[in-house]
Amino acid sequence: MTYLHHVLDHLRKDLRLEWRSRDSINGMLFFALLVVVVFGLAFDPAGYPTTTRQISGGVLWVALLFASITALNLSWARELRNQVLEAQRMAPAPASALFVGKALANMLFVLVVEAFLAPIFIVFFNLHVLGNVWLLALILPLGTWALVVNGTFFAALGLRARNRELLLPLLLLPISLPALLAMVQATTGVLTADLDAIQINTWIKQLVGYDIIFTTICILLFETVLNAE
Amino acid sequence: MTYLHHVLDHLRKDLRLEWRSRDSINGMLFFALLVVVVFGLAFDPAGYPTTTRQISGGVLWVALLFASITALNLSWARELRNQVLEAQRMAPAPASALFVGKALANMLFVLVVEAFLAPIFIVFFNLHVLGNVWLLALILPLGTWALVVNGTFFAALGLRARNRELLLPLLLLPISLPALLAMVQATTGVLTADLDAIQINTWIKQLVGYDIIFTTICILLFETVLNAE
Amino acid sequence: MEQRNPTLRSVGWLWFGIAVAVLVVGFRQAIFLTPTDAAQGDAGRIFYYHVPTAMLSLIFPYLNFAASLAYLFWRTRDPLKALSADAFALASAEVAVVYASITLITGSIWGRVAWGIWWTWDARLTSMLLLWLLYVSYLMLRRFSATGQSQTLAAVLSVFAAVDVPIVYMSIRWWRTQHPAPVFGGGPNSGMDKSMLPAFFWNLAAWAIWGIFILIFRFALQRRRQFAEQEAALQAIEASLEIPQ
Amino acid sequence: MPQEMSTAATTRPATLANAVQLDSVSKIYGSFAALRNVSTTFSAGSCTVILGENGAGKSTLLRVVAGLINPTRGSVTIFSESPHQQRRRMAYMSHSPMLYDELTAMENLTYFAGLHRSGGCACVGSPEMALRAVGLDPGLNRPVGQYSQGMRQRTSLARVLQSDPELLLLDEPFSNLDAASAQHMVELLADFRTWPVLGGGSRTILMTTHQTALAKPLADNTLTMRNGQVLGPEGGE
Amino acid sequence: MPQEMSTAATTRPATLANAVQLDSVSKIYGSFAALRNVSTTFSAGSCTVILGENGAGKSTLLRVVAGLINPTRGSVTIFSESPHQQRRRMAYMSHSPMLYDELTAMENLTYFAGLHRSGGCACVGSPEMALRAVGLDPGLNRPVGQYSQGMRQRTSLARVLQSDPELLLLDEPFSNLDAASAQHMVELLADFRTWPVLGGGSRTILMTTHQTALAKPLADNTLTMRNGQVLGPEGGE
Ligand code: HEM
Ligand SMILES: Nc1ncnc2c1ncn2[C@@H]1O[C@H](COP(=O)(O)OP(=O)(O)OP(=O)(O)O)[C@@H](O)[C@H]1O
Ligand SMILES: Nc1ncnc2c1ncn2[C@@H]1O[C@H](COP(=O)(O)OP(=O)(O)OP(=O)(O)O)[C@@H](O)[C@H]1O
Ligand SMILES: [Mg+2]
Ligand SMILES: [Mg+2]
Repeated sequence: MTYLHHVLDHLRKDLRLEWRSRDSINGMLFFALLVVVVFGLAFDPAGYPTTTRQISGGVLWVALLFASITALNLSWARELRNQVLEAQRMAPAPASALFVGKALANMLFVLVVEAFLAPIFIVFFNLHVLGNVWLLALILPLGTWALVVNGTFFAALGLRARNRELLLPLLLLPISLPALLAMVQATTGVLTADLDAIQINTWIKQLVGYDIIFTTICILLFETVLNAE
Repeated sequence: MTYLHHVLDHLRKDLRLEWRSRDSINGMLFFALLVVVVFGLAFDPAGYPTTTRQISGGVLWVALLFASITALNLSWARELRNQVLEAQRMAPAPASALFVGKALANMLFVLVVEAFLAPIFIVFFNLHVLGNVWLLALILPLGTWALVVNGTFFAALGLRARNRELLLPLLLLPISLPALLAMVQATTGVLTADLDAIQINTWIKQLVGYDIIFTTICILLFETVLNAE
Repeated sequence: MEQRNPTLRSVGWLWFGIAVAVLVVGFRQAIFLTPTDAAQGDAGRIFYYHVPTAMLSLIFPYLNFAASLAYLFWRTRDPLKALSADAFALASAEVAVVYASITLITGSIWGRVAWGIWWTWDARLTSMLLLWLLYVSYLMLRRFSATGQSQTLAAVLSVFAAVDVPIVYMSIRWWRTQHPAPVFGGGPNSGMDKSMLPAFFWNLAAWAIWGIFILIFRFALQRRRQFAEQEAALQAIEASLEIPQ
Repeated sequence: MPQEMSTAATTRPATLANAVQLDSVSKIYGSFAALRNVSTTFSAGSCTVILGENGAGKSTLLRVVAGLINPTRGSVTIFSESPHQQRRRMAYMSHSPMLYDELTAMENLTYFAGLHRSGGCACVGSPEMALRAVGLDPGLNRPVGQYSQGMRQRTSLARVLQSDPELLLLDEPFSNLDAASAQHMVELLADFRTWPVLGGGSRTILMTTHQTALAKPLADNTLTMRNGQVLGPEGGE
Repeated sequence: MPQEMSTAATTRPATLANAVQLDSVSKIYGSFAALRNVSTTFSAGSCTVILGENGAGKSTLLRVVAGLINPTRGSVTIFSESPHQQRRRMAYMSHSPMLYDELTAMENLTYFAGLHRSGGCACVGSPEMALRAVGLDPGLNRPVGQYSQGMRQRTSLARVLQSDPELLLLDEPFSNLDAASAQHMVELLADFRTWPVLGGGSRTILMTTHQTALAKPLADNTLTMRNGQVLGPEGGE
């Protein structure tokens, strides 16, 4: 129970910090939008509707991935600013509560961005979803959590490195590639209706497994990372 | 002449700083590679060779764009570290020399990355260039300069903003969209041989025009940006 | 220090000599003694380099994983042991990257000959590439982080990487694959021709011996670096202790 | 928490227990020894001021005691346990404020108080009281980022005081403060030492500073460091 | 550049020319006035120490003089021209070192010397001499990032001295320095004032500090600021 209280404390603090500035969310949103536009320009969606449907799952996730990478870095940079992180390390509260709180906060931010982005994306790429739309409501959060939980962890891991901004993608991308693969395949499967229910199911199950495994590892190892001098 | 000396001084300093750590180049290289792999996984190039050829111009430029954004930010972050920037502002040397020196250094870094990336890209996307390959040797540097000159400028513009890392893409992407469009179209045109020589020519001319115009504007306005409190 | 020890040094040289000798024998077997493959011609001989390095490059990551776990375990309990575990982790990661690179390069050369393309996003190939990427990012982390913290962080990353590798295998099992099916323990048609066996095993042994050699060599080098650092610090401490207070 | 003047060093009953004990502690950065074989103890209830030139290792010593960095060799015990286990009883204030710029002083303090709670409610410290004690208005509705440096330093002090620490570590608390603010802070610290401890212990203070004159009235002992070693009058023994 | 002791304030012939002139200068951040209608002059050849509590506007004043920030209202003239045009003749040292951590002291200084040249060759300052003057070894082959704080501060001083400025602006040059290093820096500055100027002018120093005692022997005038206004004995008139 105390643990839960701590998590909520951290979560509330992060939400409040974000609310005061709204930098991360606005930035992510605009960035994701720009990526979508760049892809729109680069690929000419109107010309080839089938091609578009094939690639749009990939585009969506790539846009979200890059948008969230910057925001994830920011979320820890805040802790670094006045060396607040040292205060966190000195506090008797469990370190992993800090991690869980921040991951939840980041999850919320990215979900908000997705909620805005999805309709724009559909309009821009002129998409008609051929498969079962409701599956997307399952795939999106699962995929987002996979990105966010690892991203939060690796942003913390690279916190005291020389070039933080550069390091996060270098660590996060290789680790998340299997999850990315599953998300893209599942999303594209739903969009094009190319995959049957069983195949999509398999991808979703993998995503769930990935989420569970990595959340556990992150929580277990976070204290070590935080206290590595 | 003195101006040229100043530019060379700045260029030499930036190259030396990079040489001491080699962080930017290594990071960019690995990052660009990762982006290519992410796209490879997301779009499955082997399955659809024609689609691949259509999108690979876009993918190449988007990968370079993302890779260079981080490196561009880093290149100014160095000046910010011990408030060296204030020393630069106090120096009697012309401010635009600093800009030109840094843009040239960044150009070199991105070109090195391109030289490594191009063969890898061709292998991974299994590309057969259908058009005139040598045109690429013209398009790549022109496009790179368009990215780098604006990127260096806008990284300087966002230097004292609260969330530097987030700001640069937000400023750079909209401004570079026309150049990006030209690069992507010209590159895709060469790869697919869909465009005839005259069309490609037009795109290249546009790129040259864009480069000249924006280089001029950047040089003229840089001092203002540097001294904007 | 182990490297200063003359017997160990001569054992090292001996091992090196054996590695070179076996590599030469393997080369002779593979290139001159084995009959040319009917289907693939001389290009098929890449097999003797591709498959052994591929098999070995799947082993080194686990050495790295084990060493990293040992590091995390000993980190606070016995810092000296932890340091040697860390040196071993670094060495095995580097060897893993080298072997994975060889696999990727030989594989794509073979692919160019056999399939006409350098690369395809097939399950085997992709998973190998991911393995390579994971350990390159491990080395990158070690480069980027400041001294003192890199070991712990790298060990943590290694745990993630080791967990990721099986997931990669799982997640892309469903992709259609262009890469040949496993030779050993596959279907009824698996297994290789008798004439190929000696060359294959000579090369497998050669690459294993060679891999262990560079692993230990790299380990010793890293240990020596660690000792030098410690010694410098110790000397600094001792020198200052001699100053009368 | 009245702010009476009690600047003069109050002579306290010498408690035998050691608050902090360092056993041949060394800290090595790369090949540079920031701390060299430091063995010293600080007895509970004392106030020790650590002096020394730049780079002598004062901050490093404090951070080792705080458990923020692990010594390369040697051991540190706080109240006979590892620093990690005694976090609840100590507080550390460095020269940077360790506060969120976007939150107000009250929000900051409430948040940090929450980190110290062990049950359901955050009742360990009381942010308002701590803020009043340092002479700030708890109702002030401005984010800390807009405070002046002196106000920020005071808020930071309130942050460490509210957790009611038995061992207080201060790293150059007076640097960048003007004379009046610094004097005020000295008085506050003297006052803090007189606060009763719940379990019946006493308050220990360990601080570094370059402004010897300011710290003198507070100090029971002073300690001089040079080149990572403790010279000078040994403290607390 | 001999390092003789010349700490005592050398009484110089009062040159009539004003090195710096501020005319009802105000600087407003958002709705906060950091400088309020400051009018003052600093005569050439004088050494002025600016005192004042935290947030009084000392640094802001210095940065306005340096031309790093433009005043919201009022005008600043340096040697009868705008600060921007007189960059060649002045140098500014803030509390952060303004050096590249990755380069050695010599590389840093050579680079900055290059920024000051007007012809083909970088012959304005001479980095070696400046480094020797501040008591550092020009051959030292370590990046500045690995220097101790005192060494970094000295390198920073060498950076400003090598450009041979007539107007030297120092923002808290002694903060974070131990007593010996600070004393050394005071001597250097006193020495600097005696260097001859090429064109036949004199050296003007403007500095802020909290350590009054240290700066006293140097100062011809002191100036106190409060709330963005100049109180105290007006300097230079
Ligand atoms: C870049 C391309 C390639 C990569 C990354 C790659 C990777 C691998 C890997 C990881 C193994 C597994 C070793 C084991 O399971 O113990 C393997 C085995 C093998 N590869 Fe490749 N390979 C590539 C291209 C090729 C090509 C083009 C061929 C032939 C047409 C080929 C033929 C084989 C064979 C026959 C085996 C042994 C099968 C087994 O025992 O599992 N590979 N390769
Ligand atoms: N993270 C680090 N990496 C390398 N060296 C370090 C690190 N932290 C401190 N040092 C070195 O250790 C020495 C002691 O540093 P410390 O900060 O403890 O000095 P200090 O006594 O607090 O000095 P000051 O009065 O300037 O604050 C310095 O020489 C410093 O360069
Ligand atoms: N960029 C800025 N934005 C908003 N307010 C600022 C800014 N820079 C300074 N101020 C405010 O202007 C006032 C004067 O600041 P200044 O740095 O000049 O003080 P100071 O006298 O140098 O104090 P200290 O002794 O602490 O260095 C302070 O209240 C500060 O908060
Ligand atoms: Mg210190
Ligand atoms: Mg100031």
